[in-house]
Amino acid sequence: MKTLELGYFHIKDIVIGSESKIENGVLYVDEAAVKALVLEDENIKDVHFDVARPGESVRITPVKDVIEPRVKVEGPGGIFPGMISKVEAVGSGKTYCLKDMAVVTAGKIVGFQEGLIDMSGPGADYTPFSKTINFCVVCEPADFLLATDPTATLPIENAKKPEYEKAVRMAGLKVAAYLGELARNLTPDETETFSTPNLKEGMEMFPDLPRVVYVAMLQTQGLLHDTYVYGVDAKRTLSTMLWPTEIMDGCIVSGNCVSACDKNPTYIHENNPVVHELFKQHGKTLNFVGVIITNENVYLADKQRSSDWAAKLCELLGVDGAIVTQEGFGNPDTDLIMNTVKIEKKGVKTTIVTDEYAGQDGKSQSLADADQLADAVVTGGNANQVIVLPKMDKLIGMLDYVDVIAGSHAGSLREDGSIEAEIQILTSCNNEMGFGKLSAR
Amino acid sequence: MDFIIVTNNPRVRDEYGMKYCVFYRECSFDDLLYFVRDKIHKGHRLLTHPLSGSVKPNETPYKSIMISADIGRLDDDSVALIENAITVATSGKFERYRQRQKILTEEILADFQMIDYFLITGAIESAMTGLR
Amino acid sequence: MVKEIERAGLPVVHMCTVTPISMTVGANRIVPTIAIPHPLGNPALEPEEEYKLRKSLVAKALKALTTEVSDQTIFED
Amino acid sequence: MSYKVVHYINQFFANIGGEEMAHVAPELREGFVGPGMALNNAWKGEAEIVNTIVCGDSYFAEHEKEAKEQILGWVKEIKPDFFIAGPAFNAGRYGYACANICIAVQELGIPVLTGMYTENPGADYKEKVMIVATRDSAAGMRQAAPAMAKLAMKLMKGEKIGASVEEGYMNMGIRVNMFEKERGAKRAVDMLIKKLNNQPFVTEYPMPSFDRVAPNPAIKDLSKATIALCTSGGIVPHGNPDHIESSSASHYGEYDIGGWDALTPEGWETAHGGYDPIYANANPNRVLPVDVMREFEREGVIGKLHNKFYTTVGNGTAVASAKKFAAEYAQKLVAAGVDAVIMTST
Repeated sequence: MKTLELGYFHIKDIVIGSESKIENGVLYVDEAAVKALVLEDENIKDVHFDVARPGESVRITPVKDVIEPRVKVEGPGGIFPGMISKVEAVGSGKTYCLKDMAVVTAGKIVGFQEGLIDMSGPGADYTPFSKTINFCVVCEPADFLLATDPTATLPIENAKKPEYEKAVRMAGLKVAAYLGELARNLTPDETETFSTPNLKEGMEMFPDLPRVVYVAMLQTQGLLHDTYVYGVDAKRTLSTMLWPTEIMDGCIVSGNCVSACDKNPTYIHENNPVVHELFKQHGKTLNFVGVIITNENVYLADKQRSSDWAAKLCELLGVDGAIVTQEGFGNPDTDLIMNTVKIEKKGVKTTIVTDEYAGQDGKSQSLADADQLADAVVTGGNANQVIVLPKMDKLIGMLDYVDVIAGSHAGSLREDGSIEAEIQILTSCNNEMGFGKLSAR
Repeated sequence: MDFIIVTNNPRVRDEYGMKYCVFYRECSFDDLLYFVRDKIHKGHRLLTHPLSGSVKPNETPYKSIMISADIGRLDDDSVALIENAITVATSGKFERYRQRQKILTEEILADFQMIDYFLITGAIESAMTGLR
Repeated sequence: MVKEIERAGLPVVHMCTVTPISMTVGANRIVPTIAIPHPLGNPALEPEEEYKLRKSLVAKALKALTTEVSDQTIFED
Repeated sequence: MSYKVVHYINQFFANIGGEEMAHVAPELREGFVGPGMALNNAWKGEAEIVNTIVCGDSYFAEHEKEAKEQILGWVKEIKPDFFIAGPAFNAGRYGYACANICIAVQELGIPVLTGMYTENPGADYKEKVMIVATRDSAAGMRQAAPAMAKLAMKLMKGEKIGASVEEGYMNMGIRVNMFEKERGAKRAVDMLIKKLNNQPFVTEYPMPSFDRVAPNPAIKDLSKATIALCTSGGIVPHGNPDHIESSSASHYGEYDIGGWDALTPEGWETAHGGYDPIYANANPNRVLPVDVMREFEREGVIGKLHNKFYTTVGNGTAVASAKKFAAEYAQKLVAAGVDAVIMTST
């Protein structure tokens, strides 16, 4: 039996000042301390912090990652193992979470980067992070990353961009871990316990319930398309299994931000909605056996192997059902259909979660791949739907690139400050783990 | 696995042109897909997914696709993948990006080249370690 | 398209290189062909040989049209 | 000022009679008749049925052209803000009439709505005209009338129409975003539980469906049969006189091969953008085997090669239009007495 207790601290406000603490539901952040933490990395020249609250006329862009601060207070390992803490296996004991808030990393890495969070207005209905109080970490790259090579035809040397991507990714995790640490010796507002029996125990405890596994597909294609599991770049892994609670301790972190609408930021991994919904049914209508993680690589033989392994693990576990979730659009549709068809052919019933690119008129083919065996589909909606986002009073980050981010077009940024674009620019709005309520018919 | 990289990305040409078999063509995203399709019709197999990456068709002008060096029997899966990719890329739903390509700066073009370069780099690593 | 012809009441044979696609589009009588750019020919052959090849493929198609089928059938030889 | 509405119903709902009165010709009446009352009531004066058109179901089916002409004439005169037909429930010919008269009125630029049971043959037109899904019998009038009235009012006011499941109309083949009550993960778990328990569930995205048509009987005597060639390989006369587009073609080609013993590169080429054209252009018989068909004709293996062939470009891009083209030329082939077809694809 693997058991993890989560303790929740409901954060009502965030105040940036000269001391770090949590008091009466208010998170106070020592600006100098977090700044020093972020600037430990020489790739980051400067950083500034800001707070965005639900309902405010604030726009955050370009968003890189969203993270929920957590701290491991009991049990083996630490938060974000392999990235922040040492690589010891997590998922048991006790972990505290700062709820109703998030750390949002912003700042440009590549010129066409997207990801936009509006704290109010029509865009706020689509992104889940309009409902959290966001501690924004806006980074600027070090000068040497931007150094112009006079002999080069290109104005910016981008060979160093992977280093900078890593620096910003780690900055977010470090700040989240730092803020989480503030709760270590406090008493949470409420607690919730999640237990998973091992295979043998589960069979004995729930002999009559259908056994269900969750197959989480992780985006793993390259720079700005990567996901890390216990610090390993998941494109170099075989499909494997996790206890559901390991994910709650941050063993999966995101290095993804291209096509923001259907990428899974770290926050959504930590709060994986399928894991939570399966736990709600665990022992009642089904027996939640565990999580299979598999990747979405560029190389076709890798796709073949990974989907074979995902199906093989389902077969080995002898499960009755599987929920398959995706990350991204286009070639991941091929992985999704490969996984689903192979798992169905093992006699395991599947339900899948995806999103659609059906064109602005909704008339195009929604997915890049299809199969009749994928007969139970939940959709996160059509990412091509056009939306007009009114001007916000305050901007955190920069708007220079709104004209070139995915889903926008020349002239997206209008003179009055409003933006006409497709909803796919909104962070997590078409989430393919089923985090949101958006759908389509 | 002997492979050919078909690309319209100058960065891939510059970085890998001397190390691997690289077919560089100065052409559009769509034309690159058509070129690869003709290769597949001749019996090459696709080794990477033609829609790799989350950068949308037409959003980026660059694409690198890996195909088998050897020519064999027509590979049904490769045909289906490339036809689907062409259908998606030319369906019109990414049409607005085509307009946008005209306004891309040198810096952004360099970033698109870089992303594509990293996508194909991962595939090269896979191709170099596996025999099939 | 083959399906629409079949629906109109005419027996139809689909000569197609990628037979899975032919299955998907709902053809009932299928004859596999040589290659996508030259389904009924092979430029590598001498013209007379190529003509013979084409004739044998079309003969196969005619045979398919005279063969009763109850389900999707690929006429391999 | 309330919206002016014209309502279309059949002889049964106008209380003229059942099947025995289905032959009655269209008739224009003032105000509402029968089920129109329920619609009128639901609109509470915001809209009103000014006229009701009554037509026998058999009459419409057998004299569709005349019926449409007559009805469109009236509609043009009345100039209503809205046209509503039915609900037809499971009455097949009534459903067919409702859908088709709505399509015709819609072309005048007047918004329309009808309603029927999902398995009514008229529901085949759901992608062309908005159809509210009703129960399968008139017992469902109490639910159908308010549902239709509500959606009709939204259409009259030009309000944004939500997704099909929200508004109760049949899916028109267009993906429309909507917010569900539950998040996606819960919907997925609920759907899986139903699937595991063999209970019915509804997918949110039906995969493109591939229906099947049963094979036709084989040709008994080939030597007496007329065989036609068709291709999706885009073979056209040299110079492509009809400008068949290289992909997503908007029309198909019909060409005479009477007098051609074989296709020559001087006379023919491919317009297809879906493959390398050099082999087909060098010898078009590689795609459309006219040469060997002529030999089979001379040898008496086949009765006759049909003197026309039909050509499209089959990139799979425009499945719907390819289907339409084939359906159209298939009728021509049948009319010309063709017995069987060889279709070649590239």
